Amino acid sequence: MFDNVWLIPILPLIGFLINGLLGKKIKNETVIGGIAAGAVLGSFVVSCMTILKLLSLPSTERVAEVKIFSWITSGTFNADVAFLIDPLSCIMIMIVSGVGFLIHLYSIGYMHGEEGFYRYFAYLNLFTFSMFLLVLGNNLLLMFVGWEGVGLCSYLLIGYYFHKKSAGDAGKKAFVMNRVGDFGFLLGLFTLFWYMGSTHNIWTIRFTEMAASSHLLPTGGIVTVITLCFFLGATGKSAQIPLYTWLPDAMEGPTPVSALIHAATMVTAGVYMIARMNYLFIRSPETLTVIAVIGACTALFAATIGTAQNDIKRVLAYSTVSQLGYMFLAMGVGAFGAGIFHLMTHAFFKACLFLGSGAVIHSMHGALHHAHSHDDAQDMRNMGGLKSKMPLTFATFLLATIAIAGIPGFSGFFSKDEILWQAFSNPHHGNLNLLLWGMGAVAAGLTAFYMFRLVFMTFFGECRITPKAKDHLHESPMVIVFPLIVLAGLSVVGGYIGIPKVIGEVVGGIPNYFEHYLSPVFKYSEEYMAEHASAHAGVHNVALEWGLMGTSVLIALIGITIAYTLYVANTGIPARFTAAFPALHRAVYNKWYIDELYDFIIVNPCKAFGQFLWKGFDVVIVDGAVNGVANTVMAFSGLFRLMQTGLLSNYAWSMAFGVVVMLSYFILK
Amino acid sequence: MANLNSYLIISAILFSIGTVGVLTRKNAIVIFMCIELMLNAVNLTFVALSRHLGNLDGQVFVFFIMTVAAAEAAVGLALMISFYNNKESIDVDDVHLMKW
Amino acid sequence: MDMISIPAINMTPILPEIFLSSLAMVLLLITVFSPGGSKSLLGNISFIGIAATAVLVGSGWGANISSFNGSVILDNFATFFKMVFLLSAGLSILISDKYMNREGCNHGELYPIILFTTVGMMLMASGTDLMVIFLGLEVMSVSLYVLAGFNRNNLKSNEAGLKYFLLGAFSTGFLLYGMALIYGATGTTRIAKIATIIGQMTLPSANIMLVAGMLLMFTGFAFKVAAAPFHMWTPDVYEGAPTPMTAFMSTGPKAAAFAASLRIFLIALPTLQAEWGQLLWVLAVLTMTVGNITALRQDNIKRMLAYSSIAHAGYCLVGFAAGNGTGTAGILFYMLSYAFMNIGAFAIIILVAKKGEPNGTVMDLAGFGFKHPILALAMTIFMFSLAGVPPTAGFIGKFYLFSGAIQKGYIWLAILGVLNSAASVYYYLRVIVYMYMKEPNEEFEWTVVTAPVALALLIAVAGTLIPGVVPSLLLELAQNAIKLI
Amino acid sequence: MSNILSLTTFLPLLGVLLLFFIPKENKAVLRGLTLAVTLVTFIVSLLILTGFKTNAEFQFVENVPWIAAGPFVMRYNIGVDGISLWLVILTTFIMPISVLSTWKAVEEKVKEYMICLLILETSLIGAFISIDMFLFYIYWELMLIPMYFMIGIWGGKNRLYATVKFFIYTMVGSLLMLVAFIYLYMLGTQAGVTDFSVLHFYNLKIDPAIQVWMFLAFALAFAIKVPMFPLHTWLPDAHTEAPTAGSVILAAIMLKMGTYGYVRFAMPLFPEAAHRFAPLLATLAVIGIIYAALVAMVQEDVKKLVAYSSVAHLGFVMLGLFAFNVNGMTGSMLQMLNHGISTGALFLIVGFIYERRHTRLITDFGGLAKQMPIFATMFLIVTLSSIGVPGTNGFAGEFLVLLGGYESELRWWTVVATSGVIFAAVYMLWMFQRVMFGELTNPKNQSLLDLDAREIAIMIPLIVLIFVMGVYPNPFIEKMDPAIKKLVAQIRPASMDVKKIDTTSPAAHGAIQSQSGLQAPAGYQGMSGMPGAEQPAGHSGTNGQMPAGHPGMSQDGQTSEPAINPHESK
Repeated sequence: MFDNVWLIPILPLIGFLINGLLGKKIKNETVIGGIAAGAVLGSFVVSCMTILKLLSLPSTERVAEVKIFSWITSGTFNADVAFLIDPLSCIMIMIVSGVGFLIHLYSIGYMHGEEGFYRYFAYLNLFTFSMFLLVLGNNLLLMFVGWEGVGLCSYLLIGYYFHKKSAGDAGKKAFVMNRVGDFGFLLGLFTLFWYMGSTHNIWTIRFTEMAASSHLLPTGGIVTVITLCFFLGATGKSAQIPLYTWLPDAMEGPTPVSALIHAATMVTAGVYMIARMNYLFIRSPETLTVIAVIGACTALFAATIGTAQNDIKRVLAYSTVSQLGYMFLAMGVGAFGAGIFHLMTHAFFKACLFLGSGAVIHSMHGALHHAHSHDDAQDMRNMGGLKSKMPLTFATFLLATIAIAGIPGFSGFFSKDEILWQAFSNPHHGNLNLLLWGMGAVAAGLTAFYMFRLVFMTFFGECRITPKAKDHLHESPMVIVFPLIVLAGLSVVGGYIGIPKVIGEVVGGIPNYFEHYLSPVFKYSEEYMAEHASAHAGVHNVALEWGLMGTSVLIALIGITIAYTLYVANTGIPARFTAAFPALHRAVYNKWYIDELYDFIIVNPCKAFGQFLWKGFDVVIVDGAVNGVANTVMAFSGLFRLMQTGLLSNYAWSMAFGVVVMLSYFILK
Repeated sequence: MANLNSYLIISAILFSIGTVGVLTRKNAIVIFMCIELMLNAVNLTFVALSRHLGNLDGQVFVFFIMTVAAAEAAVGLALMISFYNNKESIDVDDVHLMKW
Repeated sequence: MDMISIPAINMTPILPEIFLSSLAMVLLLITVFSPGGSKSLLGNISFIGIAATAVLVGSGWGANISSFNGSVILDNFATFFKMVFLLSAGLSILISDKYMNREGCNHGELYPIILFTTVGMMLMASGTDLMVIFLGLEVMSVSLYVLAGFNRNNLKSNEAGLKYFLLGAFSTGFLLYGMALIYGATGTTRIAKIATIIGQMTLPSANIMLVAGMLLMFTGFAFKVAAAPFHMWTPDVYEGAPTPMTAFMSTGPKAAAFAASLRIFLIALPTLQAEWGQLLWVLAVLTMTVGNITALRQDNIKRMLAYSSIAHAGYCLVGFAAGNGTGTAGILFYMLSYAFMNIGAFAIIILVAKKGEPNGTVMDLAGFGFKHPILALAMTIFMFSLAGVPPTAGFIGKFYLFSGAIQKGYIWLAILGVLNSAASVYYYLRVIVYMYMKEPNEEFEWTVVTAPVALALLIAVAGTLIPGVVPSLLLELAQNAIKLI
Repeated sequence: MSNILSLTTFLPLLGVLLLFFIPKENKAVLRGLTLAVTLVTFIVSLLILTGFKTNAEFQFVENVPWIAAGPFVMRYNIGVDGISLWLVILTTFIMPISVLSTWKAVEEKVKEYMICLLILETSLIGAFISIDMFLFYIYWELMLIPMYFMIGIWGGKNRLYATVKFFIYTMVGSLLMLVAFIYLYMLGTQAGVTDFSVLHFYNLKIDPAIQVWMFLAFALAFAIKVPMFPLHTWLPDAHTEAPTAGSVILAAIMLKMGTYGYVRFAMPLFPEAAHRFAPLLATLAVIGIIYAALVAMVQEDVKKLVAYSSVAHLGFVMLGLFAFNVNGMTGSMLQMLNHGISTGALFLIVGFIYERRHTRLITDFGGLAKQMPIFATMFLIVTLSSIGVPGTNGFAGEFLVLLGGYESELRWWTVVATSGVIFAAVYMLWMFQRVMFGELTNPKNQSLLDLDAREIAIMIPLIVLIFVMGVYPNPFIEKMDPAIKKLVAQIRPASMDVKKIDTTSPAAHGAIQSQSGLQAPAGYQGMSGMPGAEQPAGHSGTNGQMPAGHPGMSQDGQTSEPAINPHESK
């Protein structure tokens, strides 16, 4: 049925191998880029075929597994390299291959002339491969392979400009923080495996088997432990509090990388993982609460930081963190479908935004380079007025911005609104719901504010670089612009496959296709919820839903208005505001000093402790004990030597002494 | 006849005197004489025991001891002489070239 | 009046002794009558004589003949030890010539005296009467005094001879007194009879005369094997004596003392094993520890080997303390292997040393490893064997010694033994460190390896390595030898 | 081909004989010959692999008399089973690489060096294939000698201290083990054991109280070799000072000797004691993982860092072993191979830059990636493998270890150990970053040459294996699986249910015990009163329900972990 699904991951792997091993010899950028992009395009085609095939099946039969080979078999444990085809994985491979292809294409233009061009594309293909493994893997371990693999590629690509120390640092930070998450992932895996095995004799890590036996799991208790562990994994990968700090730093990588890895695909892996194991998470109200709260906090917190950043990519990075917070909020309130929906729309508009910013940076960089200026090409304070210079970029960027801001009619609106409504109305968190909704709504307002601040600072007003450089600003080539257009288009229309029920009813009974499509995946959760429905009661009030929708749109509009006021109409205010509240601004600008805090409470103590263990414990105590024994023996050696006086009478005394002691012991005994 | 124990005690005392002499005296020849004293104490023991036990083994032993002592004396004195040739002393405290 | 009838005496058991003594006397006569003659010739003759004796002794394997009214015996135990003595003497003779020539004291008397020493040792091994053992001991000792002081123009040699003589005679006093007391307690000097009589005692360990006799007699042997605290003479005498004689002294006489004491303790005094086992336990630990620990800080290589020799006596005492088949067979095997490896090591020292500085230090060996790779390899093998690292004879020997103790239940003794062994590794390795891992201080003089020395080294290496890899034959022989007593 | 094992073992020794006849000036021939000999040995060893039948038995067994004297019978008894098979192959595989690795670095005393290498190979292979315990011990000690020389003669500045420390450290442990060996044999003879073959002793029912002491003696010796915290301090010194090949062999093979010793001897011989000390050893293993990682993090010398990383890796191996289940053991065995390959490769990498720059200080480097791209790629791959990134070999082993540990009673230990994966990433990547990334500031580094053909040729096989074992570890697991299952069954002691404890043998022990001071209470009951003793009662009864290979670990009442053990309340 899905026999050729193995092509999806294998094509990028082949691309990786060709470019990685021979890229240096090929040299021709078109060939290298063509191989890489072609491989992903191939995957995209196969993905399309796969999803079409899947859709042709009745919705109850939309699950298939394709085993490639048996990977690790030991004792009770078995993990195959096998792929799981179901609606969820299909939507993910569509996103990964589709957006991935566009970004590959874009990269050909963006990375033109870079040293290590082949290396870049090799890594990018490797990333795509890993991402496919992650989403297609039919068991936790294979998912973990992809999970680690994307982390690795992220590390490599962040550190692409390895001669910059900050790039190396950022890569390492990303990897290590991801590892902290992996620690949780592994523990979750172990606990689940051990628990199911030892209590029910079901030794499995296969998703389908786990789902089928999920009814054996209790509510709360061990499941809370398992899910919290997995959630720790998700926070690492998806940059949630407390492990979010690596993502803004990850902007050291080339911009298309940020678009692909740190916006559209990899960082959403955590969301995917939770959705994949929704039947677990739904069984632990505690974990859901934790996820929802952390998601909401992240959404709000990152948004605040986003308002004060001047680096265009950093704004987008914090925006990503914030949006991921939304997705987790969705997961936390049990709105798995909505979360995945937002994941998809976010992939469209955030990829578009990143690529757009990349086009801007690319252009700025070229211009500044020509003008021999050392100004920062990514600093928005150097930009301004670019809309005339780069009209296509501006147009696409604006569309995507509107989408993210949640203006009705654009994709972001549908997905975000669905989440906010679920946050308010879900049956899981009781009184907390209002707070969750409130945080989400405020974050939405902040999002609208900082995104439009970005647009205004970049594209409106006067250009702030030297006139000489200004002349060199120009629109990007087609290979760059084309992906922007496609993504912008998707940002606009992508939301219509998942129109919320209330709206759908109004405009003529359009169902929420997306939710329908995904519902087999969340079957077990729904069954669980149905069983426990009496215990929880959600809110179902159409009028209220409309009201809340209106409120959030209003908040977004307010945000836009403020941004317009501050950065277009009355540009003096921000400076005055900063002057009025210097401490606040400094705190926000410096990201609330979270990095410093981590350094202070974790990194430095670890290093100091390591130093102590080495210089103090290893050398002084352990080796000291060893050498101490040796030295003591040696000291005795010196002592014994001195007893050997060379004087005959002493020797005779020694003998006599020996005789006397012997005799007296044995005779007096 | 004095009983066996008297002989044994006498010889033990002689042996001890010899031992103490070895331990305290510094002149090599005197030390050697003290050793001879010890050997003679042994001889006395043997003879007394032989007499007491009524067999001759002990007395035969004494002959051997005396013979051996003579041989030892010959070699020992030769060694002392050759030491004296080099060091012009037979004080054992001067025998300290090798130590530690 | 009865005629004194001379009983029929079977001379077979002492035939080798008679042969060697005769040879020694002939050699003495040769030296007397041809004072300027080649001393190497004497050496060669005595080596051949020793080889011939070895054949003679070896042909007696398996026999069990008691003679001289039970005073001497020819059994496998005696034969095994005699082979050890002959080996020790033979190897020492092989390495003597070069040394003595260099030091200018190649007097012809050397070889006969070595042969006499050997005769003494052989008597000790085959004697079954305290008297014979005493005589053998004295023949050996008196000859050794001479050998220790043989380089009579050298003050150190003088000192060594004098010290050894005075202390040796002193210890003889104790030995004899012990024998006298045992005689008093049992009324006989025949070992077998002593055993019978003690066997009839109700509580031999309460017999003060017997116990004191045993202790005093043991003192005498402990002195010869250099067991602490009767070991103090060893380093000084070994250092001062001519190196080949040190090699000889550290192997043959030590083995002889073990032979005699094993026979006495195992045959005559098995009923007192609780007592002497305890005693030997303590002495073994003391001896190993003192020997090894003191050796750690010795730079003088001869002195270092002297302390090492004390330690090795300690290892053997471990087997002795166990007193069982495994342990005692271990002693036999060990004494044989020790003869090979220790004389081999001394042979190298002789080759390395320069005239007038016969007491090389470990530092003198710096860079030796790559100047004379074959000699250094030999030395390495000896050192590893002394340290008890497989696959060498030294390891197998220690294995059996400690096994004996473990079999007996003396676990702690074995543990202390192996810990000592581990400590000893340091100073043996130090030699290797200097040979291979330090740059030479000065250029070496070319060391001429004479044929006899080469032969000695060859035998020593073979004797160290082969029993290390295939020890079966020798172990079986040792087992057989110990079976009879 | 019945004596193919002997052939593999002694081929290198044959090479030594050949080397003797080659003049020492002829360095190229010396090197070439050694390489040829090691390669031939490798090829011959592959015949073992191909001829190996996947079952739990020893194969290619050769058993001929060797020593028989007194109470002892030693036989030349060798064979491979699933446990030793891969270690033998690993040894023969690493050796040609080691020879190549110091092709240029060792310019002096080449002949002696090559002789050392070959003797080392013989002793390593010999130790892995010995069934006779005495034979094992001989090889075990023998291998110290060439390594001692390799460090001492061709090592770095502080080599004398390092090599003597290495030798004596190891010696102390192994001599104590020797005492236990002998004692064990004595016990065996009383139970009718006729020779030193370890197989006889597996069936011996030894009084647990005596087991404790013997286990400790064995464990100490092997722990020093592994090395486990806190007996690890010889390792950084030895590694740092050793020449590249020495480090490679030391890390790749010799350390495995310690863990192999646990698998082959310490654990199956003394199962009760092994179980009793599992918490202690697991604690040390876990401390080792974290401790070594923290210490590695602050190292200034690349080689020392790698050495400490070894300690951490072997901590995982030990943890897996003491999980006492198939997953943990399989993981440990895999991890042994993985560590051999990755850490071996890391030492090679360090060797490459040391040969070029004659320094190993991290601060002397930086930005090498620009100058040496091939090197950078390989270094990266090896680093990732050492971290245990999935897809590389390091992952499967580490994962199974942790999984096994988690299934066993060592759950909390495993949780802590799992955090080791974070630290591994920290110190390895930080090192990698400081060496390879950043600006190429140091002028001395600006003229560095990338790897040459020889160096690439050394690395390629390792890198291929890194991926092969990472992507498809099953063939490796399959071969060892039956042996591991059997082992797990063996280690699952009879005392798991208390009544089966053999009470007949203590009577036979009496003779030995009475004087040894190890007065053992008769039977097993004495154990339960001791601190830390397991509660055997908890094990009985439910074992039957467990699937094969899971010796009822999780059945034990986990008093210390209320949160995570829901079935406890049943």
